Amino acid sequence: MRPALLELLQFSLLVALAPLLTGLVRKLKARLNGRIGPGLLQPYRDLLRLLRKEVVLAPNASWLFRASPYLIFAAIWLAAAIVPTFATGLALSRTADLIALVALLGTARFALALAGMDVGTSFGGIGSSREMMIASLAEPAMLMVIFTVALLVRSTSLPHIAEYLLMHDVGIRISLLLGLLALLIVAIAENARIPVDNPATHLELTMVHEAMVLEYSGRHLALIEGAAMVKLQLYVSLVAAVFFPWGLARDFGDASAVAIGVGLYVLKLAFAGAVFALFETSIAKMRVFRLAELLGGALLLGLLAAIFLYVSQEL
Amino acid sequence: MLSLIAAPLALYGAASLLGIAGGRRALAPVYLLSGLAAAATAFGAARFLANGAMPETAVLPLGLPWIGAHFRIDALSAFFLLVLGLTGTLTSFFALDYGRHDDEPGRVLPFYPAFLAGMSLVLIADDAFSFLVSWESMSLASWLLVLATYRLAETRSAAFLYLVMASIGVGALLLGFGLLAGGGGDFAFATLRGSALDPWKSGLFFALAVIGAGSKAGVVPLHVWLPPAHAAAPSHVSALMSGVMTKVALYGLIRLLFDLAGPAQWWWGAVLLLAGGLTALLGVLYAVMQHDLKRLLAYHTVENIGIIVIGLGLALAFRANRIDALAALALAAALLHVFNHALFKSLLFLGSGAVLVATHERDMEHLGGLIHRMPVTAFVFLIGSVAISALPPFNGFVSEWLTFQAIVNGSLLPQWLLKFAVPAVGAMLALAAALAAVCFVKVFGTVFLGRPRRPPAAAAREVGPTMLVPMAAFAALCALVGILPQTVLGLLLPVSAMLLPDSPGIDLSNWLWLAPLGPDHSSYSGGVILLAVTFLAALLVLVIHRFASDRLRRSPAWDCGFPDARPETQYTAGSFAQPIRRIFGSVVFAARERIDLPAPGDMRAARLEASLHDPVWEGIYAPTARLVSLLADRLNLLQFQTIRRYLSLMFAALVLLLLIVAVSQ
Amino acid sequence: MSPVHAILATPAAAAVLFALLPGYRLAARLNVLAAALTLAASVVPFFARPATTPFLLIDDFNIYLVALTAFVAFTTSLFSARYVLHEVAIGRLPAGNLRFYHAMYQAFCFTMLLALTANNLGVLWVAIEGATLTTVLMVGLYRTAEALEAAWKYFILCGVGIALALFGTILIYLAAQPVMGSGLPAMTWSAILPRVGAFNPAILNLAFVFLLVGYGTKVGLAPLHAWLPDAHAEGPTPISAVLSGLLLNVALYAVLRFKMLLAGNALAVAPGPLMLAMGLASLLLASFMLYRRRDIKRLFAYSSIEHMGIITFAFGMGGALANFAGLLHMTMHSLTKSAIFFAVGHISQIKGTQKIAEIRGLTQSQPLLGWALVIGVVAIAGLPPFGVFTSEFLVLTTSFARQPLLALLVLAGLLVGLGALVLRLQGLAFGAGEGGRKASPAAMLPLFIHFAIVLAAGIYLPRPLVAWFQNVARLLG
Amino acid sequence: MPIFANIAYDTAHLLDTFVLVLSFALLYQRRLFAVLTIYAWQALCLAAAAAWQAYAQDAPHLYITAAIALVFKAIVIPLALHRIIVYLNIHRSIETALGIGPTMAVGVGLVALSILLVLPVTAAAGALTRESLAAALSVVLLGLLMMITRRNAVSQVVGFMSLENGLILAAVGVKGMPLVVELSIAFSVMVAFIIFGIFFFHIRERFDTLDIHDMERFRGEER
Repeated sequence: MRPALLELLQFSLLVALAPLLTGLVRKLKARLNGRIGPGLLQPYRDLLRLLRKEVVLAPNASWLFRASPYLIFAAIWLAAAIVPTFATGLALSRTADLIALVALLGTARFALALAGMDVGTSFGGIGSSREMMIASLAEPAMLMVIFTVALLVRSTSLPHIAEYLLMHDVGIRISLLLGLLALLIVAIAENARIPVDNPATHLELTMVHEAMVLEYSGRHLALIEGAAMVKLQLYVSLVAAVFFPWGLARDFGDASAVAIGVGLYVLKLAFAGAVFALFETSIAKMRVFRLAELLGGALLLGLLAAIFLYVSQEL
Repeated sequence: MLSLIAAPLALYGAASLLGIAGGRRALAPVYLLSGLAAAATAFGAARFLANGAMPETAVLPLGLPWIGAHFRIDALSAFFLLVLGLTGTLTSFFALDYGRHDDEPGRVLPFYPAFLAGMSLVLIADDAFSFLVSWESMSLASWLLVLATYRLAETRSAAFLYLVMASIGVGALLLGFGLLAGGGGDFAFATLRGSALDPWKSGLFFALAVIGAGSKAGVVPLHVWLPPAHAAAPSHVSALMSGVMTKVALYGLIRLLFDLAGPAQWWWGAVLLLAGGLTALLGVLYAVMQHDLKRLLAYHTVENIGIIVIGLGLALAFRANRIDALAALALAAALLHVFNHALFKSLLFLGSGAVLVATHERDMEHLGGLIHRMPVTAFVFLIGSVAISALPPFNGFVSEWLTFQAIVNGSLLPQWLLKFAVPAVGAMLALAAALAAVCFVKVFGTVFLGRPRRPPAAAAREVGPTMLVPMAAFAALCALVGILPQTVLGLLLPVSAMLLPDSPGIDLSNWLWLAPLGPDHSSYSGGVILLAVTFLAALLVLVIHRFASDRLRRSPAWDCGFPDARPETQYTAGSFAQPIRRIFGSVVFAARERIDLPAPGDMRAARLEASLHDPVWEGIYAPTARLVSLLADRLNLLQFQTIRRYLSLMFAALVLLLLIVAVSQ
Repeated sequence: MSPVHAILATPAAAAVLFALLPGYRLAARLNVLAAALTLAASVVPFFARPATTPFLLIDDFNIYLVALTAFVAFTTSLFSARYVLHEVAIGRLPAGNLRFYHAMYQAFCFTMLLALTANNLGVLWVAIEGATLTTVLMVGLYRTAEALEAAWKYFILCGVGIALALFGTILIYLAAQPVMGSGLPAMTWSAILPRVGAFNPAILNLAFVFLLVGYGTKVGLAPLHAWLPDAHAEGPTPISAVLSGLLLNVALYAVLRFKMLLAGNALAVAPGPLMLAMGLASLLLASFMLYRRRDIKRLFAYSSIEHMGIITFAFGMGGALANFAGLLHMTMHSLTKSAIFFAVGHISQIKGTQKIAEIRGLTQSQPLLGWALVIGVVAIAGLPPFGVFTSEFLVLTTSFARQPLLALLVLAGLLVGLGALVLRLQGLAFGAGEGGRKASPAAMLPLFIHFAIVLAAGIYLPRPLVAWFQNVARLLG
Repeated sequence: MPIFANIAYDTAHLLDTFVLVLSFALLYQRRLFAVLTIYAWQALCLAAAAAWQAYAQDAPHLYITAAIALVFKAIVIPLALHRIIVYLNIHRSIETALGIGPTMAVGVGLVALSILLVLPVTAAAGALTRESLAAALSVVLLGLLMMITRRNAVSQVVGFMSLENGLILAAVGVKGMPLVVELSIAFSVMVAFIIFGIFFFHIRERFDTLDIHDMERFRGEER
């Protein structure tokens, strides 16, 4: 009974907090830019408004175009639910290890990119093409990070990693730092944040994610926006679970542990939001083809991390 | 004796004769017989594996008179027979309708069953001679099948390249066997197994085996023949060539390296790993650059062969270091990928065949919007695309996931070279997988989505059920294996028990969660993912449609306010691949782009020219060809001498020999 | 009279008869009949091995070569019957020449059979010289400038070769004489073979060099091969068939006999290396030459050189397996190559040209003929499931275990040659075909008989044949 | 009787040497008729050698060989060639591919080679055969050398025939060689063929072209 409840908590926590995180980032950015900015709850309002609007569909949009938003949201939601947020060892967490998690996000992206191609406009094509290009570089980097951790923990399943890092004092390893750096770059790329992409841009030629979803409207758009928010939160909780696993509840027996876990989780989110805002206000967007270097760099960081780990293990 | 395979072989023979005799009229019976035979093979092989796979052998008084022709069926060959049978059945079924669209079925019918028979024989041959005879017969049959479209000059050059490369491979294998037999006349595998080579010779044998089997499987840099040949053949044949023949080649590799070669040396694993990584990466990069649907698929075959070879390399490396549990894992990953690739690659080739029948187009730049006109084909092709892109919940991902599981444990290998090679190869593999996803977004997006770019695409019609059913079956299998991989992995246990006797084999205790190294290690469940996603999606649909809105209006695309653009303005495959071409192509293919932008007011059309160079071809094959041609020219002068000169040659030869004798005594 | 006499008498008598017989149609038929009789006679020794006389001998080595020769001569006469009639019909060959042609055909068969069954070095030499003279006349049969030039070249080169061979023969006698005493026995195979160990090795070496160069010229080993392509290309196709299929074998048979002698003498130089070198040279040279051929008959003539190279290499390598392979390859090559020349004959008659560039798309325009050519080339290129593959398999596997580098060279040569053949084949057999009449299935009979045998041999070798081969392989050392 | 044996040996040796020297003379000679004459002399010496061997080994059949050599080689063939030269009015002077000097040098080298080769032939073979073998071998090689260094058809034929003389020399030199007659007859047939060919093809200059100019066409293959 209790595990089921906790799962439910996990799922609902995600949908509940994701827009808040986005809202927080926007608010802080606005503040840092010297604007007042919209309220923290603005994202909720946007989503609800979109949900209530009717969908305007291009004449030759296929079933794939209409099905994608639901699939994407579901997939990302599930993926996010697999990452430990406030507690490890939830029932579903066995469903996929880190690799499968990345792949599940890949499926969602696959669907989104296809949707971008479906209507047959040039902007959709640009969006999909660039999105896939970025992903094709980000995924290997991500996997390199996973290797690094896996080499340490001998497992790629998140609960194991988190618990291992909680139990053992691995100390500050160079490789772990490199891994963290790589993972952050990947997170930025995957979530279409500055400097890779600008979620708030309205200049078509610079759009990546926005261009891809250009033809979406109404509830579909809402789902896709929502999915993006959940995904951002997913990465935050991923970084948290792997590198800052403090306070994750391990026995579901006492409610206090759970409560602490949730509390700490919210704090972690807030901190991450602040970091994002600071980072994004401090730098400008890159040209699309500079990304290759950035992400290639991430890939190399990952590889380096793995190799450093070998060395440190052998010596 | 081998009743499992005898009957199918007889059927193939009958079908082939029918094909020779009947010509076009024999189409239905030939494909029915072949399908029947293949089905029998699959059924028999599956039962054989399920019943513990006790090896059966037979010796016929054929082949080399003093040893006869040995045949043997064991777990390994049975597994590949299963792959062969399964694919062959559905492909033959597909061909019942598709075959009628060949321009000269008379040139396909006799060789199609012969091709299947040849592959089956390779899988059961148990002595070097019969093995090579069957191997080359398989090549010959497929060569003739490729030549079915002999009217096109490009087909002829493809066929030529194919046969020559195949023969080079056979040559290498032949020398390898010669090494094992050590100049003796006994080529039975049973004897060769016993032959203990010194390290140097066994290394040479390894090299020969990799060249021989690799050239048939399409391992870079021996892959050059594969894309043109597979693209030129009729689609149902392409499906067999890509789906099965390359696997038969890998069977040869496994048989030689895991079974005959004796104890492995660790560096074999390293070589295979790097070769595999290179193959996977280059293969997929070539594919992204391609706009010919069938060539693109063929290049993906190269990529997947690379992935399998990586698995085999890991298995060898672990085996050489006596880490048998992980060796079993890597082997299982490789073999499962063999199975999976056979499924989705056949599905995709059949799909391309359906598109070909409907539109007579292979160039993706002329297609588009087929999802509306060929909904079923589109749907199954989508499943195939997701599967080959190694995305859950389909089968392609499971095998790659297993490979990754083996890779993350690569740190247990003692040798430093391997320690560093494994993560590097892991990165290559990840990159390859990601690029495969890029490539198939491109394929599905340009062929099936968007709007038709040319009239034939607009006029396309869905193909008949005879073609749809096999494709659907393949798609269903892709899903099934993706959700319950344990079913196939279970059949693999006897194989690893045979090749790695002292390994426990992978853990399949849990039917829902796949945890190959035991419950306290990484786990994955395609089934749960599928269920959860479907449930959540359904929930979302219900909630949103119930409480928010379900209204919907059709109106022209927004497209940032551009008025209804013509289909030509759609993003093409070329433009889709452009970022990749710029990032990787410039390095690997020396890709260059020349943009010619007319000045304002100049009515000239703007042009963008992209040029690619194939490093392998221009680095290895072109020079070789030039060398041969040069030598031919030089030596050819001998044809145009006067009798006196010829006499002088004779005189010179005589005096030389006399001198040799004078010196030697 | 023993079967050997029958084997020899039949063609000899036929030759005389045809020289007198005016009507060429009748002669063409009788030619087949005579060949059939010879074939029948050549089978007898398998059941009743005739006694060895000072001049004639049938042993395990030549018994199957005699049968093979008679057989190919028979099938060729079948092919030739149609061929020459057509040549006369199109006026390429004056009817008068046919009398001469048939007489010479039988005379040629006689000389070859004599060379095979000769128990005496001198007789062997005379027979091979006779074979040369008869074939020279046949090569020149068309009286075109090309034909005469080819015949003349053939004659001069082989004449010199023959002369050298004679010197070698004399030397052998010189070596034998002290041991065996003067007189016939010292020139008799069956007599000297057992006692060769006592001969003077120095003279044997000298003799072998002359015999290798002399008879090697007729085998067509590089660099003595120059006569071969033109002689094949310019003569009537049936003659090309017997030249490639039989004469080369007979000459090689002579070389092997002498190799046997040397193998019997411990102190003499090993003949192996010399044969390896010449075989390899022929193989490599021919395989590259194939690429530049424009004339279809020259193409296959060079492929004959290539295969003679392989066979010589195999025997040079020595050892039970390699020798076995060599013998098998001799058989397979003569069957396949003569069949190919049958096909080529039909093709050039139908298309009215021998230029490769002007022949294409045969499988489309003449399916039967086209596919026959495909089978033939696939077989001769050494691809399974044909018999040639078996022998090449054995040659390569055994030699790689002993001489890796040489084996690699052989493999390279084979692959280069295969490339050329396949390239030409695809042009000839596939691609857009033009019209032209269909060849009658009956005319195809000889071809398909040969192919059937070659295919069968690739899959199953009958025990007795294997036993002979193995026995001879042992003798060859 | 040793003396007699010595005489037998010396005479045989002497005749062999004549034959050898005459081959050199053939190599040296530049004028066509002179070449014929020298050839006739060589044939004559050969006949003498054969006859002597017939007497020495008392092998009567060698007398036949001698007779053939005398009649056919020393008389008929030279005359026939003479007629042909006149009839086809062939150039009377010889065009050499290799200068006389170098040719002679090579010739000497060849003689050295043949001696080198025959030396290991132990005494078992007998001094007689040993010497005559060396001579015969040199004659054969010199004949071949002449064939490839002369451009004129006739002189090439002569080269071929002197090569044959070497063969016969060897044949008669060895003790009790059977079939010598048959072999020499068979060979003469071939020689006859060549001469017939020259006559038949009207070969004026070089028998490797038959006076036909564009040769590539005749190889059936344009380069």
